[in-house]
Amino acid sequence: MKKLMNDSTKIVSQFLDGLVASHGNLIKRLEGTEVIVRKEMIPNKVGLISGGGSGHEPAHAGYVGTGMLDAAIAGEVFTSPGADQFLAAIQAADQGSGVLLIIKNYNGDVMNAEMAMEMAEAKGIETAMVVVNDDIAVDDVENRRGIAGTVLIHKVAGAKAEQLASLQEVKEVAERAISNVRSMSVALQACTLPSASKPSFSLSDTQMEVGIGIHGEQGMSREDVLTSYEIAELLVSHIEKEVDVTKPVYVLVNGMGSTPLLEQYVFANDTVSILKKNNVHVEKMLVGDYMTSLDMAGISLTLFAIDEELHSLLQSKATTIQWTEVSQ
Amino acid sequence: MKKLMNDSTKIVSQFLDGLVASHGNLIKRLEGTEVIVRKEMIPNKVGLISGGGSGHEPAHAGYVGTGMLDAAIAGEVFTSPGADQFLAAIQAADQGSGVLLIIKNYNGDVMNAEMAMEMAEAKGIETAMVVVNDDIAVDDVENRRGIAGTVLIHKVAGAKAEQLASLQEVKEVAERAISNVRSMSVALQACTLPSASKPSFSLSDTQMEVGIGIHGEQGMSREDVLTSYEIAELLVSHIEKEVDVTKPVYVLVNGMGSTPLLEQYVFANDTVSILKKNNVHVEKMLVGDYMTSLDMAGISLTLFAIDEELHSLLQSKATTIQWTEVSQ
Amino acid sequence: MNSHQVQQWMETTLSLIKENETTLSELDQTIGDGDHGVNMVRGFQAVVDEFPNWEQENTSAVMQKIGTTLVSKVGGASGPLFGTGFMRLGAAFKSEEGAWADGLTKAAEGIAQRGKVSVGDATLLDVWDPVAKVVQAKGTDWAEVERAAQDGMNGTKQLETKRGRGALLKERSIGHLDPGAVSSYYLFHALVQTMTKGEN
Amino acid sequence: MNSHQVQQWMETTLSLIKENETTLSELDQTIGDGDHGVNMVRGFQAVVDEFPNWEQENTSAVMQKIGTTLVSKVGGASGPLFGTGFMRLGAAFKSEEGAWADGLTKAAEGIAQRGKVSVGDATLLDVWDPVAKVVQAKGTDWAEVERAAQDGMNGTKQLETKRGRGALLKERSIGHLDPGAVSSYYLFHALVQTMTKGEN
Ligand SMILES: Nc1ncnc2c1ncn2[C@@H]1O[C@H](COP(=O)(O)OP(=O)(O)O)[C@@H](O)[C@H]1O
Ligand SMILES: Nc1ncnc2c1ncn2[C@@H]1O[C@H](COP(=O)(O)OP(=O)(O)O)[C@@H](O)[C@H]1O
Ligand SMILES: [Mg+2]
Ligand SMILES: [Mg+2]
Ligand SMILES: [Mg+2]
Ligand SMILES: [Mg+2]
Repeated sequence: MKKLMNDSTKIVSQFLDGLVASHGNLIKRLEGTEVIVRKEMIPNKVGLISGGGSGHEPAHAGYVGTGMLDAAIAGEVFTSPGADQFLAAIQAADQGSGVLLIIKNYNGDVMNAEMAMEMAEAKGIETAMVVVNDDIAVDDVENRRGIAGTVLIHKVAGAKAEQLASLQEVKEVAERAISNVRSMSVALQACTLPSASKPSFSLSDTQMEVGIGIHGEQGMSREDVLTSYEIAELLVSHIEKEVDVTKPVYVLVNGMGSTPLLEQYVFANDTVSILKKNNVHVEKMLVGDYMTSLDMAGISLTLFAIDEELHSLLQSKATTIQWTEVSQ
Repeated sequence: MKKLMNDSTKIVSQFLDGLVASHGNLIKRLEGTEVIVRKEMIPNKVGLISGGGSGHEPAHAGYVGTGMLDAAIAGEVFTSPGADQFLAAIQAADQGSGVLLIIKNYNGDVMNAEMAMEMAEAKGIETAMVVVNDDIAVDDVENRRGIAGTVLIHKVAGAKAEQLASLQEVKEVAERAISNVRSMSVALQACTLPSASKPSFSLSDTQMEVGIGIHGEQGMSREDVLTSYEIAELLVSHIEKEVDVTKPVYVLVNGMGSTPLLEQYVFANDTVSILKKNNVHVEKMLVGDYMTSLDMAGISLTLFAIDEELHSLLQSKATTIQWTEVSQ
Repeated sequence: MNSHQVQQWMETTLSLIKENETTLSELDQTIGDGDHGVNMVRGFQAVVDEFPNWEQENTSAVMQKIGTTLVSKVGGASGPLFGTGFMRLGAAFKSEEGAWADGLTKAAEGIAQRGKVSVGDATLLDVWDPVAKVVQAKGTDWAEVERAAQDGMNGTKQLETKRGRGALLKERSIGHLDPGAVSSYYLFHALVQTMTKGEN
Repeated sequence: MNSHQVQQWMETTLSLIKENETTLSELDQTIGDGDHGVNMVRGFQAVVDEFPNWEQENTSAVMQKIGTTLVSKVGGASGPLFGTGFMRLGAAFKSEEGAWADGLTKAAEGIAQRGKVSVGDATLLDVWDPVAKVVQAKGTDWAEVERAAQDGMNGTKQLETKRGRGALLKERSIGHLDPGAVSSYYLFHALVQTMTKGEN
């Protein structure tokens, strides 16, 4: 498999250097780590960090900046960073009012984050953690993964922290958001790890994988490929069951890496039609590559039922590499 | 080949509907056409339009908005829109001070645009055209194609028009920009048209196509695949010959569609190192999918030698779907 | 030629192009971007679909409407060129006298101008131009038209493409038929069939 | 066990894991994300590379340093788990008395806690736990340790994965060895080799 790279063991580090070379006004790299830190810190603001394995770009470093994250940790591709990396990020993000970790529900991320929190508490830094588990493809709730919906949690928590809310308040709003956000995905083509010679699994020219995660791991079931409209129907029907769609919703259509925008907006159009037919009030559509899975082809759909506070937090200004203003 | 779509003959139209459903505050679709128009018009501003075949998303509709384009025409995938579509866009973009067409150098685009200009002049609308030909892979200058550098021309001309400059002034600044912008690309994997069952050409697992265009047409030569750093060296060495690199440069690293940001920033990092080694002053790096070629894997590199006015035009605020602020 | 014959001509052209849509696109994939078949079918389908609306029109007007329809619907490089061809033909058919010779000549000139192209550049002009020349020289000798169109088309195989997307391939373009020349051949082949119907 | 033996243990583990890197990753590709081989090599390579810096340290301290190194360098789910295992072992080795039985038992407990996992969930605990139990029951009978580790590893083939990425596959996970159980087997196999060197 061909990749634009030099060495699969250095790809993450060289990515981070390129990111800093391109956006040095916004972010910097914490020396000797794989941690990207916001350049401008705000005294007494709650620090917000997120991260995990790489391969999901622009997540998570693309969301570091005003109104979102203070630091992001980039592990090896699809591998949770070690606890010492989480600790370094916690220390860098601490602005005097404690640090909230926004963690996707993977065993590795949770365990490494927990170890880091224990180390940070020993150093006198107050920490708290929220675990995002928006992927309804997994029916065992405890094992539900965090996928694209995580970005919306970054936004909401980031906006709240920017208002100088307390650690407890930021944590609460993040948890309220988490309980209102649900996602599900479909893959048309698997991704290939930089260190691998073949895709993580193989799909024939007539198959799709439903309920795929963001790590090339297989999904719920393999089925005959459907049209965009039918896939939208399938995903909406599952997600609608778990989100309070009597409230207005934000919709996030997320490309998995190699799905052209041409296709993503066709799917967005189908989704909006179906939701309107079902009398769901769509407050805002977000479309694009927000949380990818290397070069996987496919899409995830996220519905986020909002209340007034969540809405205003979503709308507030953010300046990061990927997320600028929603009000576009 | 699997695509997230419903019908290859309706993909462009459904894409445009999805775009409007998602960004209705910024843009609208001109009824009965494939033209996207900026919602807010400014009396006496020069109108700016661009467009061509689809398959290059976010180009061109993604650049409609404050400080960039007033209208974009979306032809069938990789097919120049008919002259009547160009005419509709000219009429919609006319705000009383004439319309500038920013056209990429393809026979179809140029001929259809010229026919439309003749029709518009007959209706009393003043028009002018600039032709972008930044792709140095073609050594016969007359046949040089317009590729990713076109986006920088949109930005510069858009900012100038926003200052209420005259049609002649906007045209002149666009031409000055065109003469200072040069690009070249490499593909690792060809793209597949929505109506086709196989990729436009096939590359083995050890080959790359150098000097590829943005339409799945083959490039200058096929070569053994190189590392990111070596590809950066190759492209920089060609482009440097044609750009005045004693001036500061804007660098655009453009993903061709299915190249992960992880790889794009590795390449950006290599490019910046090489340019610094060559004592080139890099004013700004832009990295991302600016002008794609469906699901092609690969990259294009653009160098843009700037002067003071061009720099301030590039930096001025723009609000479009894709381009928000450079100052990120 | 009356407008009913024009309709027959267009229908025959459409069915030839539809039958060979894949071939045209594949030829275009070799030297261009692979859409020529789709473009031509879209354009001529639109023309055939529009015919019921043109019942009251004379030959000249119908040809001009074909031209503008092709310009709108084909798009690409071939749209304005085929379109220009038909608009010029339509203008010539305002007078019956020498309409074919005059119209085809003006059409070929128009294509050359619009495309900034010369004979021998391996484009559709290499079919339109010899057809115009033979009608200019020998009148509407349909067997000669057929031969000129066919030879013109086949000739593009030996030529290096100088205009359009194929031009980027330079020598690599030699050995391939030009797609626009092939579709132009179908157009004239359909014309010959229409005009010689029932003759033998 | 002295710190020189610990070093031998780690070197043997590293070479086993390196030899089987692809196998480990392929097992992980079947039920997880395909990085287990790379993760383990990265971690144990770092441990082996660090050894020169630990020359002054006693067995207990070395084991704890192995633990923290694995936590930093392996990452993933396996990093904190192997790391916890070694940190607990290291703590037990502060006293010589019953260090293996005590240390392995605490290690297995630590893994179960950290991973919120039980025996029979088809994870690396299904190797660590039986090894701890057999040493607890019979002391450091290395042949028994080898057998317990091997049986534990092979047992994961019949089990449905309940924790970690494999858990998402449910019944589809049955019939595959758990990658973390396999790498844990290599770890204990290397231990047995180290401790029985020159015995026969
Ligand atoms: N400048 C030109 N002058 C004359 N004919 C041209 C020119 N450019 C392209 N063509 C013709 O158009 C054909 C390609 O048409 P088509 O594939 O429909 O458009 P596009 O090249 O825009 O994809 C070529 O085979 C050639 O015959
Ligand atoms: N919660 C858990 N408890 C115990 N072991 C686990 C748990 N989660 C994963 N594992 C072990 O970790 C192994 C996978 O490790 P690795 O591939 O390195 O990490 P990751 O799953 O993060 O990619 C599994 O095979 C399993 O043995
Ligand atoms: Mg992993
Ligand atoms: Mg085309
Ligand atoms: Mg073509
Ligand atoms: Mg794994």
